[in-house]
Amino acid sequence: MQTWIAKNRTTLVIAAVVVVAAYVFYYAKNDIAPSMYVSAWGYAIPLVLASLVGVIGERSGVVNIGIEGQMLIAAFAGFFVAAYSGSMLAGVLAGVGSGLVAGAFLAWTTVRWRMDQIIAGVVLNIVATGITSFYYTPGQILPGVIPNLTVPGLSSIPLIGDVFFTGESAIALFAIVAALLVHVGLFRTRWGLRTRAVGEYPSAADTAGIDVERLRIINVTLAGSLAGLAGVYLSMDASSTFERSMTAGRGFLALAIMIMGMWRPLRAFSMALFFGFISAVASQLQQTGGFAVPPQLTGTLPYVATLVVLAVAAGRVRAPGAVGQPYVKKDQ
Amino acid sequence: MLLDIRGLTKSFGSVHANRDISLDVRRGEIVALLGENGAGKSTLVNQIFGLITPDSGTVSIKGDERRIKDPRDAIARGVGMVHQHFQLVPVMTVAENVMLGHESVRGGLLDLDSARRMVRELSEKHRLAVDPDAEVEDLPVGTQQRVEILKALSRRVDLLILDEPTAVLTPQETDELLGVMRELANSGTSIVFITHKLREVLAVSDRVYVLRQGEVVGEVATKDTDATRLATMMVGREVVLSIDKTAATPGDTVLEIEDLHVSDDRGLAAVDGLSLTVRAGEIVGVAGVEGNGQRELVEALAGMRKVGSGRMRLKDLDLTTADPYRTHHAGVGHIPEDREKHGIVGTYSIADNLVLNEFDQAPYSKSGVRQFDAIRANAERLREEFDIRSSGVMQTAGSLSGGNKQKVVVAREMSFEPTLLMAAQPTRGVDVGSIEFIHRRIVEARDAGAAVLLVSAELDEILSLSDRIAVVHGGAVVAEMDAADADRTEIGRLMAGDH
Amino acid sequence: MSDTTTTDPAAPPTDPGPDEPRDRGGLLAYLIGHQSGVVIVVALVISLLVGAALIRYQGVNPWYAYETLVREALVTPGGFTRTLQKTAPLVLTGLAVVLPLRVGLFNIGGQGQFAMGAIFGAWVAYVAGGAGFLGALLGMVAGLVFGALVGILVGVLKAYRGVHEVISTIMLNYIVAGVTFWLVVGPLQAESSKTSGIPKTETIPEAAQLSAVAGVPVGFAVAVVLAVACWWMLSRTSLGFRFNTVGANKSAAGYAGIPINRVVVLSMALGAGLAGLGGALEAEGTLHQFEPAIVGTLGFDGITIALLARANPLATIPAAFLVGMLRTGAAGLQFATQTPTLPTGITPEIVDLLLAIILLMVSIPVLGRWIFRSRADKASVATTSWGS
Amino acid sequence: GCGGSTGSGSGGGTDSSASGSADSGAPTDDSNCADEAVFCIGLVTDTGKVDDKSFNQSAHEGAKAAAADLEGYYKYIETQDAKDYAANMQQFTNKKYDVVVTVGFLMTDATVEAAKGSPDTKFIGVDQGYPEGTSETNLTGLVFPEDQAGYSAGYLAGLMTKTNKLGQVLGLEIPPVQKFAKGFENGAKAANPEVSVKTVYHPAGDNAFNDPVWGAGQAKTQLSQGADIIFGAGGNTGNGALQEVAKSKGAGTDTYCIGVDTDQWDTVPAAQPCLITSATKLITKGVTDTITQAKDGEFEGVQTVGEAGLAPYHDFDSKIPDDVKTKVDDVVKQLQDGSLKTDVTL
Ligand SMILES: Nc1ncnc2c1ncn2[C@@H]1O[C@H](COP(=O)(O)OP(=O)(O)OP(=O)(O)O)[C@@H](O)[C@H]1O
Ligand SMILES: Nc1ncnc2c1ncn2[C@@H]1O[C@H](COP(=O)(O)OP(=O)(O)OP(=O)(O)O)[C@@H](O)[C@H]1O
Ligand SMILES: [Mg+2]
Ligand SMILES: [Mg+2]
Repeated sequence: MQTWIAKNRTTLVIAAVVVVAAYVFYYAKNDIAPSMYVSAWGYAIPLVLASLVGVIGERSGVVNIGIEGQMLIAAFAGFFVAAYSGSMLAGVLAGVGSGLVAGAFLAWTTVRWRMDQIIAGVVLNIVATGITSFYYTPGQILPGVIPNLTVPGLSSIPLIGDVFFTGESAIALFAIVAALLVHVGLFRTRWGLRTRAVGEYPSAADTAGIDVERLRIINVTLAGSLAGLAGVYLSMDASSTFERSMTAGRGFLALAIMIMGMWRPLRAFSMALFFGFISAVASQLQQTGGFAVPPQLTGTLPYVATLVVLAVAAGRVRAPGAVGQPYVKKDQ
Repeated sequence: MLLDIRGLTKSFGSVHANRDISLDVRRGEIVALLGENGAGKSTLVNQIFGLITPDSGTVSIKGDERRIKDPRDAIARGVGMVHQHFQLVPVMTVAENVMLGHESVRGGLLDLDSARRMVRELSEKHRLAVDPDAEVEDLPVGTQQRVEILKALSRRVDLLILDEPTAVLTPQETDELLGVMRELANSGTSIVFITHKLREVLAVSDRVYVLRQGEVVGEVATKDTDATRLATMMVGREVVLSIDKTAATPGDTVLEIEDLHVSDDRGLAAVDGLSLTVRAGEIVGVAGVEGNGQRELVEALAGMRKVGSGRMRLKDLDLTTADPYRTHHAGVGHIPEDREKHGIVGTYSIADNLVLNEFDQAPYSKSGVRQFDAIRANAERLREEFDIRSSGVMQTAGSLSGGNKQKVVVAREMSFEPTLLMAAQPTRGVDVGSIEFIHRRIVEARDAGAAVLLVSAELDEILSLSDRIAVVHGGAVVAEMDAADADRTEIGRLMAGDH
Repeated sequence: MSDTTTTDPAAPPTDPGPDEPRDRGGLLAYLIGHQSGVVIVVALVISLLVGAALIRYQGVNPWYAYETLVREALVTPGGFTRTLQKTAPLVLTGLAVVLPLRVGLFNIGGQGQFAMGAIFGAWVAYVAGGAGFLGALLGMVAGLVFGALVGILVGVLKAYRGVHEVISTIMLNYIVAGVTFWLVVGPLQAESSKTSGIPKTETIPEAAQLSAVAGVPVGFAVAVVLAVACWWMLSRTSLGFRFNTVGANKSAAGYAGIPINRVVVLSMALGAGLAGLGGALEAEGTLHQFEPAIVGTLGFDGITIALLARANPLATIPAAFLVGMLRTGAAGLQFATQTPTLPTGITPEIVDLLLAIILLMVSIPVLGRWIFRSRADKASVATTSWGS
Repeated sequence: GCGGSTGSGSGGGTDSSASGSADSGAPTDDSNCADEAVFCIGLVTDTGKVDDKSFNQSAHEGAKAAAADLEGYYKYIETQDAKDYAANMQQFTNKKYDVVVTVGFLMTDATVEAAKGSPDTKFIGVDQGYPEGTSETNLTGLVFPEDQAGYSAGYLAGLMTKTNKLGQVLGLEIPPVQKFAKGFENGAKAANPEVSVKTVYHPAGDNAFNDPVWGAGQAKTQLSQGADIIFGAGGNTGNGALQEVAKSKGAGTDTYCIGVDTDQWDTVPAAQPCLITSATKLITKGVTDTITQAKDGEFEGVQTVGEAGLAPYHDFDSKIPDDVKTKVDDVVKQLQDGSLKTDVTL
């Protein structure tokens, strides 16, 4: 425990400062602060889910630049299946399932066929755009809404309770759980140890009796279901519509957040929140009169902030060792 | 009979890596595999471990003849293996590496405590000290090799395969390892041991199989043979094991290092107040346990690493701030320690690799345009002169065997007649035939007037090649002596920090 | 990235490698020797067949659809010129991906770099428009420079701050979109649009507009020349050797005295500069002004083109031509296939679908393996150094 | 080998050279558009689609309706790339179409050019205001007083709000959107000086009109900051805002939303729980009317001013107090007869 604290001192100090600042702002500016936090979390939800997809993939050694496409396909499938079947549940399942299929596509092409991972991701994105815009049909509506839940106990924590646990959609709550689970899974379980080994140094895993390709395929495929859920969130929860290209680059942002989060689920979670908060600030600046910067420029704030943070912090960031490379066994 | 191999055959495309190999290993026996680079040793043992599937033939372990599907299968049958290249996850701790693949789990979570305990017990039992919580990438190579061995021993092993485990070890570490091997054998474990060092074969093995071009060309009991006979069997001709060289006639000082300080990748002091001079026409051997600043010293000299403080001068040129480009063009030839990483570009042809640091100079480039005829002519000449075995100069360098890759590097670095030649581990993992050749070229370079700085973890190499020896410990020179006065055990003592 | 010299005609003649077939003669051996070309042809055929099935499913005769597509793009009066006009920026955004890819960088910032070049190219060409062709030239230079500035920022962040280029280029796409939009409704907005508020710059004077000479747009000629120049640079010059070496083995490049950081910055600057030049040419050659819509998806298409071309600069020309042709013909296809039974016609999105299938087929290694059994390349076409 | 053959699909093909429309009724193809008796209408979208639930769709429906009314033939092209406007219009002029509708102010210049080049075809530019001195007689720009529609909607919102806080979630900051937005703000303040209006434009260029998730997020924020009526104006981005309000707790009782362009009661059914009205410009009607004019003879002038106003209240008819309705009706009338100005300047 003590060594853990010593190791993570900077992180802990920053985290403490941020939390204190958040509470101060919350109590000092109670008319807008809560809404900005809610807004930040709103931005962050799909990014959290999608960045987990990136984390799992890259920790296993597979770059997933196709998250955008996976989300788009899932948003499409979820929305239209729900609309046509009249069942929200069917929609969610279809969305998650199609994310899974898209994940399996990426897994199979890159791991089994050793297609270049970036190319496979780009192909996935183009295919997703092509299919979803070609087969888009207007005029459908969802048969219901994703249920909102309030978590007893947790919801009464000041600030945190309001933002994360009060009347939150089930998917948002799941995103929190997923981040925690993936974190614990990666760093505390057998699956995680093996996954990290496979992503860092696959031949070491292979010689230790681990089936590298199988684990990679499973991970990338299952991660696809999280991308699917992110897509479902976009078309069935955050908005109630599917539109062409509605993912609007969030899959790519998620990759940036994954890197800012140093390939760690909980840090990615905080970085998504950070990004969401800057976006909320940018919108708020537009609405708070008397601020002279044009909206086109304030709109770039989150991206500029991301670049600045990376430029300052990136030196220490290191990607998993084998990411991007297919694992080729000795006699192939 | 613990291991029984019958008629094992494996080819890669047109290369017959193993041809109809039959051999056996008894319980508690240490069997050495000898052979030149590319003779098929690794291929053979990789088939025992399930990493490579044989084309035909059988491998039976304890009488079980079923095909070994994968390493998992091999492990289950009691095979453990230490691979030629480390198979450790650098960013994980020793305990995590050791438990990988057979993790103990409690309540769904990894039980790291029991893994730590296991590492401690094993390392006590075999007297291989390691800290279970250290991250592997922070460990010196010798210790990493210990982790590899612990990893293999952490499972039930009846047959232990060691593929060139001593290539990166110091003499002391090697002796420790040989001791462990003997103990294991005495307690009933069978061992297959691959090495290029005949001394080790003679010291520890019971029997020797010699491979040449994929075939078993001989099998002898160790007690019935000696180094010369083994070498002859391996290469198929007589090999000169000692180096034939005249006394040095040192000239002017070429390289002068004064109070040099250089940090390693983690920012810790690696070279710490080192001073050394090398004169034209002499070979100065730097002896030392790996990890005592040799790598950083060479990289600093080559301009690949920032110097903290101190002075390095090549004749009139200040090397402290020079980059690799200026260093090279000032006449420094550099045979790098890690040839795959620094020495060659695997996807390039041999020809391109032979001009890797001269590509923008005449005659290989005119006004920025590359001159392929000149590049090719140069390659043809060097291929001939350095006996680089390949199908042609346009073959990709990555497809060459280790020894031939090294010859490409050596050829390149010697072809421009350097004033200073730095050779870092120039014969690591290279077979005796090629070692002989490379050593001869280094001596020739010296005789042509080059100053040679030889860095090697191979004490025998240092002793036989150097004219002067500098022993380093803790990043500084702790003793300097004439090679003629050098004493093996004395140097070993100094290397270990006893001074 | 793996070196692509196997398909690079610039490499000196190769000795038969150990893997090359000696046991089969004639046509098959020839085909194996040129397998990347064959794979691409087969990939195209398969893709078109899949596309045909989709079109058929919509109730349209695929043969008629393809014929229309090609007729509209190549035969219809002015069609060929328009196809070339569309090809020109695509070649350049393709090169913008290819050059950094050779160094191991994945430039997905073509959108932003193109927009940056387009707006400043349009503006300079307008200001200097009185000078006629010289003004047009200045506009091109401005496009090149401002595109390159974006690239330099990416390169410097990568080389000296370790910021991954994929991330920085994505961020810069957004930032440039914001900045150019602000410029075009603010400081650089055309006077005449100030009242209507239309976001566009002043129209470039006629003398400084680029037109087509004998049906060949000036922009296309420039793009082809630059593609050849890039190919020559990469395969024949010391600079190209530096690029390729950094891409193939960074450590060895450092050892060989190649200034890696400078090569990284330079490759990004050149690539982004070419995208910027593409933007300027587009502004001067087609719209004669900057509008935000000028970018379209040209930057992202560049990725497709670079991948189709397997990072070979020369091959960006046919790849871009293919994309340009499909995009040119798409409107005519929709127009020609609208009937009372299919009121939407074949929507232009069919092109994206076709391109996706083509890219998939071209880059799937199994296809090569299937055609040539075990003889196919093991490595995939062009790989990037994501992790480093 | 590769199985299958390209030509295997038989029939079902669209044969462009099939015989023309000889008999009575609407023509079935466009091979005879040059014929006096055959009336052909073409439409070119800006880079949107005809199902965009916004102006492209409205114009498309107007043209379709005109074709049905006038027994004409109708086709459209969805532009993919802003550089194709001219070429796409040419598809129609080559076939001697009688009327070509171009949609969106981005096509302004291209439409004038095309009109110059094809004097025999009549052009209708939706949302296009031409520069002074444009004199082509085969051309009219159909413009709408968006500020008036926005003003009326704002006026209604100003009267209806209980929190005195209104929100607007908007697409890109371009003239038609700005006119709606500023009109809305002025109208709201005119009705209720206490009111404050939060305004947010989508910042990014590419997908500013197609980011429903962003729109929904902004609406959520504004709701939580106390706004109780939200005006969503910006294609799918604005629609996202409407849908978010529709999902909020007090939708239809405490919180309301107002749509834009068309009566979004029909185009965005998901917004019905909160949609009290939409600030509309009657593009569909305008397009149908101008096409009819074109068939009958001459356009009114280089610019045609279409109608803008409020959509019906639908289910909220009974929930809106009568005095509010009366006041809003008055304002609409005064705006129409010119006695009330919106004071919107860009
Ligand atoms: N994966 C492979 N693909 C193609 N050829 C291979 C492969 N692995 C080994 N070979 C070839 O098989 C032969 C035997 O190689 P092997 O690795 O067994 O040699 P070795 O005896 O272990 O050599 P060294 O002493 O250098 O370790 C060599 O000629 C090599 O080129
Ligand atoms: N894909 C491959 N194609 C052809 N030859 C290969 C391939 N992979 C490995 N080899 C050859 O197999 C042999 C053994 O490979 P290995 O990785 O064990 O290297 P090595 O030669 O033993 O290296 P070192 O000299 O460092 O010990 C080498 O000769 C190498 O050239
Ligand atoms: Mg070996
Ligand atoms: Mg070896």
